[in-house]
Amino acid sequence: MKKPEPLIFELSQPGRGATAQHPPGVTAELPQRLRRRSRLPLPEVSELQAVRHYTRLSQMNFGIDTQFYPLGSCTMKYNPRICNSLALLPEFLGRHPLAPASTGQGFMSCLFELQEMLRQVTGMAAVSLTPMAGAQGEFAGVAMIRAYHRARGDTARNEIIVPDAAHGTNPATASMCGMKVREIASRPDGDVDLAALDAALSGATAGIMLTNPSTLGVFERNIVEIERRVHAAGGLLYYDGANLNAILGKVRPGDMGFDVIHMNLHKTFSTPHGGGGPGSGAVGVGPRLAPYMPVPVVSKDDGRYRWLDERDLPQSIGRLSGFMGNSGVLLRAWVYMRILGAEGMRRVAEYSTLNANYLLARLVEAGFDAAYPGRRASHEFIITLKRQARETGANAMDFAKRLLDHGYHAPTTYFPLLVPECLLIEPTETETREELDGFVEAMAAILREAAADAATLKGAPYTLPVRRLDDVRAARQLDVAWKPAAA
Amino acid sequence: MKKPEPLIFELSQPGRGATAQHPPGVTAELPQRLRRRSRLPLPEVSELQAVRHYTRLSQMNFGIDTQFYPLGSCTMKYNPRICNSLALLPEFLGRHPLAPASTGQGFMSCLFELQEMLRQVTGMAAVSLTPMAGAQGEFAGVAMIRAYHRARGDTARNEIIVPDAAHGTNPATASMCGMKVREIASRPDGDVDLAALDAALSGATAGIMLTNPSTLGVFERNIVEIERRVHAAGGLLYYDGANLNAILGKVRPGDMGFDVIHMNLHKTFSTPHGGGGPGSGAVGVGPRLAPYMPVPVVSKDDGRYRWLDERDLPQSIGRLSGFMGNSGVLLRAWVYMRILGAEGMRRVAEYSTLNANYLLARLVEAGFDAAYPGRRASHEFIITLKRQARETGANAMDFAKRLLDHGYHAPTTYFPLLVPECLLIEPTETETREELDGFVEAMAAILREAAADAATLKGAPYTLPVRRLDDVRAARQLDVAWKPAAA
Amino acid sequence: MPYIPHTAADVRAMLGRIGVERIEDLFDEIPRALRVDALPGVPPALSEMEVSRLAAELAARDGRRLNFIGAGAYEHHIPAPVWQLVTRGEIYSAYTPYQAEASQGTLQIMYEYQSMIAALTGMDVSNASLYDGASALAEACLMAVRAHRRSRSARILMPVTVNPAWRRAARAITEGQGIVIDELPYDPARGITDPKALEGHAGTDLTALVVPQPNFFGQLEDADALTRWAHANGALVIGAVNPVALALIAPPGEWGEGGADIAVGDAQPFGVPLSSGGPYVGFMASRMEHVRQMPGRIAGRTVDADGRTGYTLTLQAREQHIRRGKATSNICTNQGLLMSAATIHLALLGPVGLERVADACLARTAELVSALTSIGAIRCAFAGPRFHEAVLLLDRPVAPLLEALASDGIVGGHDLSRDYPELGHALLVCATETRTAADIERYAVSLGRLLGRAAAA
Amino acid sequence: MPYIPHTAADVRAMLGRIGVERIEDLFDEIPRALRVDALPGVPPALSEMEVSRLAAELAARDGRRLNFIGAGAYEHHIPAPVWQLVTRGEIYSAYTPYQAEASQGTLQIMYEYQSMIAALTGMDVSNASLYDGASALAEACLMAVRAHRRSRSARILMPVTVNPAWRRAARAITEGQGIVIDELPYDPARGITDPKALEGHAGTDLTALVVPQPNFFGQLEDADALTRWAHANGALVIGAVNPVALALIAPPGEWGEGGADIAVGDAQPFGVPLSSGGPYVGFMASRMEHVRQMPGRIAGRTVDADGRTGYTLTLQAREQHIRRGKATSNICTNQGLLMSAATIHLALLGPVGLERVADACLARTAELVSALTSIGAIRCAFAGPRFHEAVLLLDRPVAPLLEALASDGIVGGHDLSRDYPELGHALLVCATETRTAADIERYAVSLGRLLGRAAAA
Ligand SMILES: Cc1ncc(COP(=O)(O)O)c(C=O)c1O
Ligand SMILES: Cc1ncc(COP(=O)(O)O)c(C=O)c1O
Repeated sequence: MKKPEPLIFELSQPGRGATAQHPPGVTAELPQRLRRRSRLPLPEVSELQAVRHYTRLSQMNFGIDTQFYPLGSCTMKYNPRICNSLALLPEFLGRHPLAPASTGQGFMSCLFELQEMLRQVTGMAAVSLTPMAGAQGEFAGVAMIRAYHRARGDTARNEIIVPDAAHGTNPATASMCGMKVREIASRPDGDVDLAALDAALSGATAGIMLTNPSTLGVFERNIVEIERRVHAAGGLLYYDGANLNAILGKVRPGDMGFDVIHMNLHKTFSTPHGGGGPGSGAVGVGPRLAPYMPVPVVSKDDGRYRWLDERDLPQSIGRLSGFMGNSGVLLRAWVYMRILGAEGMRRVAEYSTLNANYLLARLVEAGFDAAYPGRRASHEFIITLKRQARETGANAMDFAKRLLDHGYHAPTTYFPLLVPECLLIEPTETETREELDGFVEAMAAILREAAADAATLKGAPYTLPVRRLDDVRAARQLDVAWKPAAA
Repeated sequence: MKKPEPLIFELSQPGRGATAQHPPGVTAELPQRLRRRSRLPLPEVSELQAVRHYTRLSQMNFGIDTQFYPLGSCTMKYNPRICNSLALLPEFLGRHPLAPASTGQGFMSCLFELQEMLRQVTGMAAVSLTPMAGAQGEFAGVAMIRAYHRARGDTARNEIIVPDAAHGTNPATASMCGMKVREIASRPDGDVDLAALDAALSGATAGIMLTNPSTLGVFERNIVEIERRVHAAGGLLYYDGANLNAILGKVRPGDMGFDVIHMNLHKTFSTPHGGGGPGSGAVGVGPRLAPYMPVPVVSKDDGRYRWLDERDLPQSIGRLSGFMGNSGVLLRAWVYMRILGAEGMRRVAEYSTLNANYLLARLVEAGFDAAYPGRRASHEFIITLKRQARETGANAMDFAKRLLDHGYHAPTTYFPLLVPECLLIEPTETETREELDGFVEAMAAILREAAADAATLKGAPYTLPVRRLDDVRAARQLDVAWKPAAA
Repeated sequence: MPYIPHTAADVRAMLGRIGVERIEDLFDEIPRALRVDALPGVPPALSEMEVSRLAAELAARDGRRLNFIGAGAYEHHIPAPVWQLVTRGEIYSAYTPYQAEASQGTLQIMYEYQSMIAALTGMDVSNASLYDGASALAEACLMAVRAHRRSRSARILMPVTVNPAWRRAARAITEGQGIVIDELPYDPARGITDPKALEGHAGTDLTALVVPQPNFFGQLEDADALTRWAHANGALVIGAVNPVALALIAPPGEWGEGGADIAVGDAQPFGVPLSSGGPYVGFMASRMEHVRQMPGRIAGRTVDADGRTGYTLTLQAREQHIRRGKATSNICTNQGLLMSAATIHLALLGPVGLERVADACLARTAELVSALTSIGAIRCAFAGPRFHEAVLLLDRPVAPLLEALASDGIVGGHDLSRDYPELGHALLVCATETRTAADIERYAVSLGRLLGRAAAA
Repeated sequence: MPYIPHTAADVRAMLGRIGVERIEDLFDEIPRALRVDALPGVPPALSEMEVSRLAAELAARDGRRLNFIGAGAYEHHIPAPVWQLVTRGEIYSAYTPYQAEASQGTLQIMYEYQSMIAALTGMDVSNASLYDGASALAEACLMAVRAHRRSRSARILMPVTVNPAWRRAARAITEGQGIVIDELPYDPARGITDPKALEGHAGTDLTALVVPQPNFFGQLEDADALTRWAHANGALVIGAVNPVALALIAPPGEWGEGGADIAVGDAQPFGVPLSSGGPYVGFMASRMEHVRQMPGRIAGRTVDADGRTGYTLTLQAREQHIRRGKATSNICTNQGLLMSAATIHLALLGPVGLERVADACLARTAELVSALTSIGAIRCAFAGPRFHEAVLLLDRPVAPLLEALASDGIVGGHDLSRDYPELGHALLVCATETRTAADIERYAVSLGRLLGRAAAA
């Protein structure tokens, strides 16, 4: 009986407004030729209308704060509320990024400490916090690799090797840096195929991008060998550390021989995802790449903090943002890491791994197929519904949509691309055993439903604000902005 | 398919905890004989569990921020979010109420200004902000009336006259002050029956408690005459100003001759209701009662603010709280009033009255019966479903419950007690015409449903987290606290 | 028009539907002579931006200081989720849950809160809040008079060690009903209620004895002995307790043989900031036999038409909106938002967290007392166990010292000279888990300097 | 264990189910030699209370000052509802809306945001955010190269009046793809791009011309003329705009004859606090014909299985998770939370509110310029209309003055000496609607004192 929530534009009436938000009126002079000619078709609504509208919209979302959200590769763990409170302290919020460094020593000390902590947990030589998300961290990393080879006159190296399991940002980043992408296959056990690697390595190899544990949810057991071969071939090693949850305090990319790593602070270090960001893709580098780090970087001299820029790091790949990156995200990560401390970080690895292996074991007991049986799960793991899809017609998408009706967010579907009908499941360390058990029960119920009544399953979801959406129509009859009715 | 939300105790596991909230451990000495012997059966949950639980619970509520909430006599208008932000400024929040007044001049200046503004809008001689809700304001008012008569040696005056339409707190307050309650009838047109008043007035009359506009939603047209008669009989007049929405800047209780008034800042002045408080029941007094005001009261001498207490006001009825009342609510009211300004306050009266009269007119057009036809609505009005109940069997409760399914909070039901099957409807000034129209449509739809299918109506609601609740069982099989299972 | 959504077209259409010309016509039942058309004393409107700036400047003028006062309001760490959750619109902007089906969130929180208060106090039932600790004590006195079936005297014994503001409020609120409050002196050595003071009352018609725990001086009373005496003398026992302390010390439900009859206090230490004095949240719990005499809202668990568990307001026949002049109290709006904050706070602390807080309060106060008394010229007024407050005796008037400390960024304690002149220059100080060793040191150094003495290392 | 809910019993049961003895066993695929068992350089854990105190102290050390810098980040009043809404868990803790049915809130907000950005810029379509203005400009350059069907040069003309940090970022981000950025000088009298500077480029193969509006100096460029020139010479036009200004000045969609082709900027002025530099929110809008070359997420309106309106991510074939190495960009996580804040901010301001803000920016900056130039020894660098920034020329180095002003509680502007040495001692100052007449006076007095002159009344 409740009506769907209209667009804010549909709530608008000419002459209405949240007028408490209007500054006192002044008339300003501006030549007519420079003035806007068209009406500004923004909505005219009261403050209550806006508050009610966006409150209602928010209630249509699943979030970590309301549901178990085992979206693989996304690390939907609890985002401590204190991180938000402290990042929003008025002094941090009110500070202009270009105000003199003398007015930001407190803020910069947090960032410096964060750089140091990230250095420790990755085992790298130096850290730059400036990239604004994982993909930009990747960009910085590949750009540094490119700059390194160029600085050595090694200009023929224009290929980046990427395993087929890699996240889409890896090849996209390589292209963005003007590199050619060479994809190599994974073996059936999930590790990189060393023969394929050898075949790909050449004098054109600029580097390899690896995720370890990979997005197949397994730890690359040949990592030492891979490192040896790539370095021997003159390439560098890039570590996609979007997610360090499985290795924090257990094993360090620097110790594995990687030359550069990016870290998604919005995953491992629990800043919120905000429905699509903001993130932070801080990069750590080994000694080879340190001169090329993106600026700015915080330094501490004689107890004073200051920003290093292109003048301090003349070989830097440059700056990637208008200021110094997503400071507010960095502050949240700093708070999180200070509360966890060294021991807390190790526990992240331990309990996220425990939860993943437990959930995998229980799902297998419940009749699901592990994509990599016999392997340990890292912080995540894959089940494949290939058999179920064949037997019942219900595919991974149907399972995912039906889970929503059970009050669980779906795992990542159809990624990595090489595993058919896959669900990539990442429970994270902040979920209770009871919650995991509830998820297993729901999956088991859906499995039964698939066998008994696949049609119902294919119609899911039923209890959300909308039923299954027509994506094809969305792309074909493109409607991406509301337009005022031609009056 | 979604499970009901368990109790927080049911999410508990021994040994679990939101340990980031634990202060560093210390061992403190305390004699064994003083120690607690029983376990402390508080829930042991993780921080995520608590956040998720209370976020989910919140989603089970209707609030102004999500629904039209025309609960008569409750003034569910938009609670500006800025009031919350500013009342929560860290300096206001962190200040101990007993810290020297020199450290609270900013805070006290807000309160002083609030006192002054309330004095202006009520037309009273002085204001005390200390009562913590409407009922405590009433208490203060009746206690002052009592103190006044006593101070004059007029000790026989121990009766308070209360119209039958009065809010329950009025007679309850009179009793609490040791007064006898004399109820007088309202006339069919909603005004006080002057003959009944005369019959009630005597040498025992301490005073009368009036709400004007009354909770019948009409303005008492004989107010001047009532004032004359009560004062002539030696009684004082108490104005229940729980809601000033209909008169703000239009007519002032002081000008009507009232001796004392309480105001619910959590209604007229838009501080939130919080699911049942906090409120503030500031009192305004005429010159007769000024010496008896409850303490503390803010005063300003030579530009410095200080608290007046019993030493400054030796005839005060005393203090009603541990400190100075609900300061945070007072700050919110101050913010609201400063944003409204004098003109904004008048508009509150105008538009709340406009909305009420419009909604009344439209509901009458839609086939509903006004309880007081021919009268103007004030900020609220009553419709009676007596006819519908007789004809269809669906009563006011059924209409109320069915409205919930339409996404509207129900009006106040079965109050005032003298109007059968009544709905007391208060739309407030912050609702749009479209919202009112939507409500009328829903009411009309329910009316049709009542005629066609009263049984469905009586089963409502259907779309809320629970169906209609068994209140009788709740009272008979009293279960008001979770108890740990005997282990 | 701030917060008013009406366009000119709306107004025209609406007036037309009502059948009047101007909004002013809607006020035509108000006698013309009474109508005003301006509010000259009210300042003109400000935008949100302007009032924000103004408020921020006023707040900044007050500044922030290191706080060492308790005296009824306590600074504790409040977990960040608490206020981020209670200010969610669905909690913040809901009314009292009159429509239970549309208020299950609030109602379930009330039920959980009641359960937690019952657990803490060791009592059977709790209501869903009263205004604050002081008014809760007053309501407890009135409730005791209603609940005590045999006592006719309406006489309450009230130790002077009860918070003076609470005593004043109890007097002001109960006076109209003819309740007599007799005050009991304290043992000057231990700062707790002198059992000898009770002797004179033995055998008289007593309605109730109030037992503060810890008392206003921070000292721990012999609650067992007091409860035994009261019960032996036919009086009910009202515990007035600090709820944090109950994590460590025996709760009212464990006092004497059968426990106290009513327990009240202020749940402000659970998630409610000092906030310049309020809103706080009074709590009240009692034995089941007295539940029908209890004031305030109570949520109960029941089932819906489909047999599902749900929550609703219950025992409403006690309340003013049903029973009117015969209600247990006039209370209507209470402290819902703070009740929710307290519930979430307790859920986050859990038994272990709350015990740790209580332990830290005890330990920090001991450190504070030792740091300040080691300055010299300051001594502790009372011997015996205490919780998180202590009375210190100084060699000179306290008020000017407190002003000087305030200029130094320290709120040094509460001056007792008005309420307890017999103590001389007495200062009530407090330290909770929020005060660090460095804070205490800073206070000691500052005070030492003001007293012209160096604090001992 | 902070944020980890496992009890000892849980761990035992879970390990049993997995079939291992200890948690450590789960890491047995990691080569032993690589494993570490401590993180010695990471400080020990703090409680929430401790870290809160620490952060508050660090923040207090930085303090608050009256701000007169813009230079790419602008202080505006943010309506209180904005952050109270976006920090609601359902928005704050949601991921990118991959499961559309469980993310209708985020998706509808994205659609509304896109609609608002399209409305403001006068363009057909907007994406749902890029990282910030600087990186959005870089993405626009890359997009122009993809979108321009005839140009082979990958050559972008970039006025020096574009924010220097944005120019640097554009260079760093586009370099790998062999894009050539040619800088265009400005007219020293008016501080805008000199049409003469374009002459030399006429007839060459150009991909795009960037038009900043207002430019980094706050001056308003002749966007119409520049657009006409570019289109006449076969180049696309990328508008790099301040979105607040678009309430008053002609948006990119109205420039020249057909309007610009791509518009980018930073939506930080909409509901996003200065926050020491980020997170902000880059926006990008374009003509419909280029939509398939656009980077970033786009939400589209569609219907569900029952024909109800709903929203979903669309045109995903442009994106890295589908197209991988051939995607329009590598961007994945963007600035969702800030996008939501901007949407709510704009809904609250509406067209009238935003115009008022823009008017106030214009007026306040004029007042600021007049107050500061009346000190003497300070003059305005450029003539002609400007928005909310202005370049002032001083008689001595700017940096030490800014330090001195900071000690006086004033953040006085941005020193241009590094990026525009040719201007001498140049200072970029800004005033938005948040600066009052009193603020401006305070700045003028303070600066006058530092310069050894009295400010004119
Ligand atoms: C493995 C992996 N790499 C890279 C990324 C890209 O990170 P971002 O979304 O922050 O750009 C992600 C996350 O989306 C990821 O899971
Ligand atoms: C007319 C009237 N009087 C008195 C009150 C009592 O106010 P409070 O609930 O703040 O005690 C109310 C509200 O509940 C009311 O509507």
